[in-house]
Amino acid sequence: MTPDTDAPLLSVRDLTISFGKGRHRNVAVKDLSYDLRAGETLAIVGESGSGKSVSSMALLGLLPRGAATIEAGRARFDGRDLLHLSDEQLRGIRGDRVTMIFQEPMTSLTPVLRIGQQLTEALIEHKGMSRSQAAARGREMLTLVGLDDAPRRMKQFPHELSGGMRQRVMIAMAMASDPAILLADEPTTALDVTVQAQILDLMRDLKARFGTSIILITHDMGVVAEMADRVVVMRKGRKIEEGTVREIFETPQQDYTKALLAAVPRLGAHAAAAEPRQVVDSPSRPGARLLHTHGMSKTFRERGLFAAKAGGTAAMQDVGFDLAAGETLALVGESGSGKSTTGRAVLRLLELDQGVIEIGGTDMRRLSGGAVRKARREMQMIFQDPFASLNPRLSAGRLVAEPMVIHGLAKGRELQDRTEQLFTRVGLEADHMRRFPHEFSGGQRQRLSIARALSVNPKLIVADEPTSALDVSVQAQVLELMLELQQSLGLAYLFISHDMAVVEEVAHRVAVMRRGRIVEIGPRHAVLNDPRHPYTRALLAAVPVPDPTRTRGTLPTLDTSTLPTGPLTEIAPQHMVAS
Amino acid sequence: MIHSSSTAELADDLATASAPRKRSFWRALLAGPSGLIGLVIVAVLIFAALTAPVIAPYDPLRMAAGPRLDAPSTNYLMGTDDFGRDVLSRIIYGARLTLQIGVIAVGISLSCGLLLGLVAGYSSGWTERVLMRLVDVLFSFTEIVIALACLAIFGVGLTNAMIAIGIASIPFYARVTHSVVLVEKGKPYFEAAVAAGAGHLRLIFLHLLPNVVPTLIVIGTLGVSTAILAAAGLSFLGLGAQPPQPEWGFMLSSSRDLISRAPWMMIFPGLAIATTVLGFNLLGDGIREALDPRQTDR
Amino acid sequence: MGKFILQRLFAALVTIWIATIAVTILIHLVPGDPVRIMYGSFQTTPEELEAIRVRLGLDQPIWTQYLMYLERLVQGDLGRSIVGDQPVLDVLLTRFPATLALTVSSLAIAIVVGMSLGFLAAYKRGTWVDVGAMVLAIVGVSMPHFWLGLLLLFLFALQLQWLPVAGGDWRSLLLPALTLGLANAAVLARLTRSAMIDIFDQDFIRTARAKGLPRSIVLYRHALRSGLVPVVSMLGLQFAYLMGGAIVIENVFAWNGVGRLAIEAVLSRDYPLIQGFILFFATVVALASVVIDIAYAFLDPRIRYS
Amino acid sequence: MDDTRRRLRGLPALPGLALTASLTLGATTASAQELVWARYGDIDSLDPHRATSTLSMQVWDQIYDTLLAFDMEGNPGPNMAASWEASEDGLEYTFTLNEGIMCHDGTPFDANDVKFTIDRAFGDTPSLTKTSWGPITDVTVVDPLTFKVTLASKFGAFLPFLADSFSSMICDSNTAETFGSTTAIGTGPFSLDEWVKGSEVALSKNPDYVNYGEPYDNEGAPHIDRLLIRTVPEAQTRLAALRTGEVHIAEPPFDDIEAIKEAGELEIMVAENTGQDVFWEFTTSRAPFDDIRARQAVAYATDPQMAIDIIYGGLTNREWCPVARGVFGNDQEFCKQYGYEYDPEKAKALLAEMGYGPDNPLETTMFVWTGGNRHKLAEIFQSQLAQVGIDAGVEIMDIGTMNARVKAQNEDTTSDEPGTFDMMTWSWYDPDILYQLWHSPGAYSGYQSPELDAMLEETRTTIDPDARLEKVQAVIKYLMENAVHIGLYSPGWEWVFAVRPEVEGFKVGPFLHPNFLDVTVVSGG
Repeated sequence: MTPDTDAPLLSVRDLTISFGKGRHRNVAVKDLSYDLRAGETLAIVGESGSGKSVSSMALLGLLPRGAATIEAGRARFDGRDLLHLSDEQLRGIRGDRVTMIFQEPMTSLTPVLRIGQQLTEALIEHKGMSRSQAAARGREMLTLVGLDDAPRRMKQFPHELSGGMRQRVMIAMAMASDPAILLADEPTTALDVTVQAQILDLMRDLKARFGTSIILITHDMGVVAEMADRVVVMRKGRKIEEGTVREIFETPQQDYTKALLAAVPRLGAHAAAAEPRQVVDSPSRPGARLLHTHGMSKTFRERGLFAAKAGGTAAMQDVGFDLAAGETLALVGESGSGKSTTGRAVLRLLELDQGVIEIGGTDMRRLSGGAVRKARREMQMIFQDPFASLNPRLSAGRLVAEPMVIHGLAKGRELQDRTEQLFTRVGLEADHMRRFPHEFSGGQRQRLSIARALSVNPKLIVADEPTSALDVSVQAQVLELMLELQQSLGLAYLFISHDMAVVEEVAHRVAVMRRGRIVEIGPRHAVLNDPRHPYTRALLAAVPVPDPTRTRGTLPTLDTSTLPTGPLTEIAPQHMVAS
Repeated sequence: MIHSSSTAELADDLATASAPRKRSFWRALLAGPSGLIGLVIVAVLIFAALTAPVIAPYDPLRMAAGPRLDAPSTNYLMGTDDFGRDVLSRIIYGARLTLQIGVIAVGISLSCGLLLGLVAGYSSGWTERVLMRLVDVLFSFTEIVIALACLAIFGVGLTNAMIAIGIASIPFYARVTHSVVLVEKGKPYFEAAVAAGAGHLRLIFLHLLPNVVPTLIVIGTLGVSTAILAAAGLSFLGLGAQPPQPEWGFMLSSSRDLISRAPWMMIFPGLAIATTVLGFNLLGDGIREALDPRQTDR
Repeated sequence: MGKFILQRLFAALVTIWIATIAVTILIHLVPGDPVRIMYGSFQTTPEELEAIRVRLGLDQPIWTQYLMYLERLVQGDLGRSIVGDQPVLDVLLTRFPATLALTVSSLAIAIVVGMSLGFLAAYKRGTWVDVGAMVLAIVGVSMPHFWLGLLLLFLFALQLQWLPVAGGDWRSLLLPALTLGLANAAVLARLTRSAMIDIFDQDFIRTARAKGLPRSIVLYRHALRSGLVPVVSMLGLQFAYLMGGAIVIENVFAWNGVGRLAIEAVLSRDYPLIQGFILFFATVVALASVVIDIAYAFLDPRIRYS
Repeated sequence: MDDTRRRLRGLPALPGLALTASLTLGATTASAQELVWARYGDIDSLDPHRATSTLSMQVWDQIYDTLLAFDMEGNPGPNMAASWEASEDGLEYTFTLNEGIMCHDGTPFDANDVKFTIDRAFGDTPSLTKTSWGPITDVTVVDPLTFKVTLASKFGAFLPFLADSFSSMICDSNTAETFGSTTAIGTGPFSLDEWVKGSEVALSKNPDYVNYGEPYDNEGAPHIDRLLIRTVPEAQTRLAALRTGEVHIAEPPFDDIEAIKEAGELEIMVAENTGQDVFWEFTTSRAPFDDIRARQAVAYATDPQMAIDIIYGGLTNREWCPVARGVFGNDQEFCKQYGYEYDPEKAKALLAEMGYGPDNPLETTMFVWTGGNRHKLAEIFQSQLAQVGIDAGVEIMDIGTMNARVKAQNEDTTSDEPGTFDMMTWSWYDPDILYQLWHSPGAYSGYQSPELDAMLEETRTTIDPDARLEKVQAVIKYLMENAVHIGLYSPGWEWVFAVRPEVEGFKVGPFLHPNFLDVTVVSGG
């Protein structure tokens, strides 16, 4: 099992892949070469469209037939050229010597087949194991990846497992045949940060145990720093830089790599500052209380045939906080924690079961439909997916002008002028007004959303994961814009995010949510530097650190049964924790 | 209600709402074989309907325009029927009825279905549940049974058949509209508009409708073919067109006693229906592909 | 699972319930005096018409009529047909086996032919096999059932004389079942193709391929079983279409089922029979969709185990 | 008697033929003989009081018997009733039944069964043709073989009616709810096995049957064992089934008759003395047909001879009278004097008088009932009417619906819709049909006048044939002159039969009553 120490396990040379034919030919990967040595983890890093996934899929013959063409290249593995094997020969390698795990654990398992069958079929196929031998191995692997009660798991169907558990099953499946190479394509991107940390720990552990080489495809520099031995940086289908992880992080050669690293938010980078990063000369400071909420609760009920059913899931329970003018309160938490629900509730985009929302002293919940619409002039929203949040059938100019039209703020020439001003204000050109959303890039679209939100001079903007759909380099620019607007216009932000590093950069105060409740709330430096709630600590500990020299501590195990979830009590000025 | 000052603005917005894709749409439509063939067939049908008096070689109603049951020949390209009427001329004039059926039936079902689906989808809550439950139930009755019920009420005849088919398809259009509205309503741009303070009318007509319309154009085009088939079926059963209307389904029906004696009376009207329906089906598929770039690679 | 079945059964009951309301209203929508239209035939006096009106309860307010209708319904009494004066339920039940035989055999043909064609087209996506299959399918969808029926009749019964044209044995079932089956196979082929294409694009198929499984296992164990889920969920609707299509096809082939009965009833304005037919049809379709939903649940563990 | 060629087999059977028949019978007794008769539609009911269609009547004929029977010329004679006497005043008839008639369920048929039948026809749900029984007030059973019928007034058509299928004798054991739909007990040559609705009436021979007066050779039970009467709506399908031998007797598609004759594969039989009359009937209660000129215009504008030549090619005849050939009172020459010869110019003139013209066509709707290519006839008439400026829509419906709609049209005097007219058909054995149609209130509530009522009354109460003929012809003249009932052609439906060569002895009695008593199937089929 141990090859020549010097000879690479896998050697890719001059790989060129294109999509489409003739006029529509589009080169996705150009002249890519790299080596993978035994026992090492090679990270292939790049932003979307860099060709990092395509090049790895090509190795196993998994590119969509007909659509993609491997135009040139070699990939030596086990003395054979993977790119020139017949489908049947390749099939013998796939799932046995080279295995894969994918980004989407929710959809990567066949929904109609039991876990056991999916786990064992490759073993039966490649290793010629009997059913019972394969099942024994399957149970062993399930235990190894940290799933309890393996015999029961074997009988379950994918939908009965959570995302993290499914990704563990995928890993068990990939490792069961003791492969030489594991191709991991964004294995943690779809997972919550605490689950991501567990999965990364698991992969490291298994790698050490089995001596497997890993090709890790990711866009997340934190993951790279944590996992990789060597790094290949790709951009627009080409390899632009390669080196050990230390070299890449400490002495990047290419401007692009440098920019990539610079744009990555690092948790702790602003730990010392009392205020968010200052981007204008004389920033406005948080002022009087603008928003007051308390006791907000909301339960989503499943719809029955005619009436709503009893029960349902509580998305928000007894949530309350204040927000001052010119202040940013960050709501952080993992998926399902209720942070988005809270944001929508504040804008009255959904009806609360109970609770109070006061804006400038007016109780939003008591307003009629028309009055609510008027009140919305004070509050605007920015969404996660900038493309989806822009009506594709309206021009950019109309989209930005729409709130002003709705609220009757301007018309005719004046409307035109103010729209133009807004475009320039967010860094777009005025003649972009005639374009339609699909003609803009992701970052530009988010600027459009911001311009639209600004058009009615709101006092509060609810920003729901405003940068998480963007590539890191773009993310930084948008954050910069948001900070600048706050500091010059005195806007208040309710900033919803799962990314602790981003929160650290922009927030005055932080509220941590878990299962519909705020478990800790307080000034940013207090919550992030001195977390009191066990969950906050776990959340912070799980954040990958984009620095290969620093090792993330092992994740504290959360005992969910004893986690305090009661009312908030003040433990330091303005710093409150669930008891 | 929205302020009166913004009504004009809204109309202006509406006008531009569907503008962006126009040029590329036609190119995309004609690029695929479905769209092109479909468009050609439909164009031929419309042409035949408009110019029937000019291009039809004989009066479609005149008996003994030729010999009875004469096989296709250079004089009578599709032969004659048992009254000595020219089958080709009847088919050409039949195109008028066919188009009329398509337009009226789809007009009824599309407008009512759109309204129902929009109201149900936009309102949510009880209104939605009750409406859609009812629509679902009606839908499961199938169109032909609803059409039969309508005809049992109104009595038979081609006009009644058109109306019956129109009514019978309302549940289908309501369902499609409703599901599209739900999808659109779930998209962030809709929530963004709500968050911006848009009123009901603005939300429905500026944000939902333009995004629902493309789907409905596709469904409506495909619906024309369904309506034509259904009307031909009803006429075939004796519930639709009445003599001497040169309706294709009715022509087929009157050919039944003569299929061994004069098979052309059965073959050509059937071919006319099948081709027309195919034309609208292809056109619908073509429009769908043209509107949805995601589908073009299929 | 039990809850799921109960839910479906309840939905079916709602359908049937709405059907009872619909048929009660139906008779009141008929312009003119329904009693005269129904019974005003040769030599009936106004007094006799009045007696019939009272007997049918048509002199009562509509909700009383509805309750009366329901009361008779639970006793299995759907009224008596006007033509021939026979119990509607008897007439429907004697005719139904023929329709059932036709629809079930057509469904079998549609499933075998349609699903294979759709599966093949999806698998060979983009090739001439796909194009050919889909051209066939769209032509099939565009072809009027009754014309296809006439063509088959002309060819097989009249020209080639391979098949009998009258009589009620299984051989005479062949042509109508083939007609109806092929027409619906075209629809099913299109549905299956797009469902399978969706499945082939799914991540889990990539997973299965990445495991190095033989193509047959990927196709049949992973793809087909998953692809069947959406297709089977549409079979309920397909069955309803088949029942509707049977109305026409029965008339082409003189197949003695409820469909032909329905047309006779409409042409002769036999309202009790029309009402009975609509209710019966709705019931059959609703129950069939329950059966198909249960089959669907067995295919999809997400429903089976919840 | 008339100018149609006789196509029915001759009545007196040749000895040789009889021999062949009995030999065949002997040869095939081992295997049961089965005959399949296919028709375009199904019966409505097995209960003779619950339907009026010819399709139903022809089946009742097989299951039930009648007190009297028509001979081949259409004159009533003894049958189940061996003899009868009428009282001087013509108000009381005493009948004597033949002895030993057995019902299919094994009970004897006697006077009580007759009383049961007649009482039933006048009961709570009376016979649909109640009026045609005449003014019967009472039936008295004198002894098992004797009964007396009392009439309120003289009734000329009483005896012929007792030979008609509407007077079919029902055994008094028919008390079950299922009578008419799944059970039917009669005394006729065949007993009911099963009625599969919409598809088949299966009959078995009644071994106890005795033929007392029907004009056929066989005096006992039928030769064939089973008679299957099947519904095959498509003419083409019937023809195909005839060719393959699945069906023995059926109406062929009219357009194929020439070819069938040429090929000689099947025998074409055309029934005579059908009593069938196809005629124009109008909604005279409102415009435009409340004006005699509009009715006459329709009559002048249509050319029945041309239409039937095209559609039926000589299988039927132009009928000038309101009662059909073979029915008392029919006289082509007499009727033609008052008839309307095809004359589109006259029609146009009449329409012009009424103010209609090329720019202002008379709009109306023609009703016609399904089957027998009548809708094609209607299309021809429609086209002829269009040429004089009458814009007539055609509505096709089944006969029951048409009866009801015509009646509703006549009774609806206030509608703004133009009145309709229709191609009405009736088959009757006696001019009494005119009473039933036109004596107020009339079957369709159509044209009525006190004058006509009085004339019709006399046709009923006048018994002496010569005197009655005078009365009947007076009515005919009145109906024709007023353009109320305008004869078109006769016969008109289900009168053409294609018969397979192996079928021997198939006969059609007067008024379209196919009979199977003499039938044998030569080869196994």
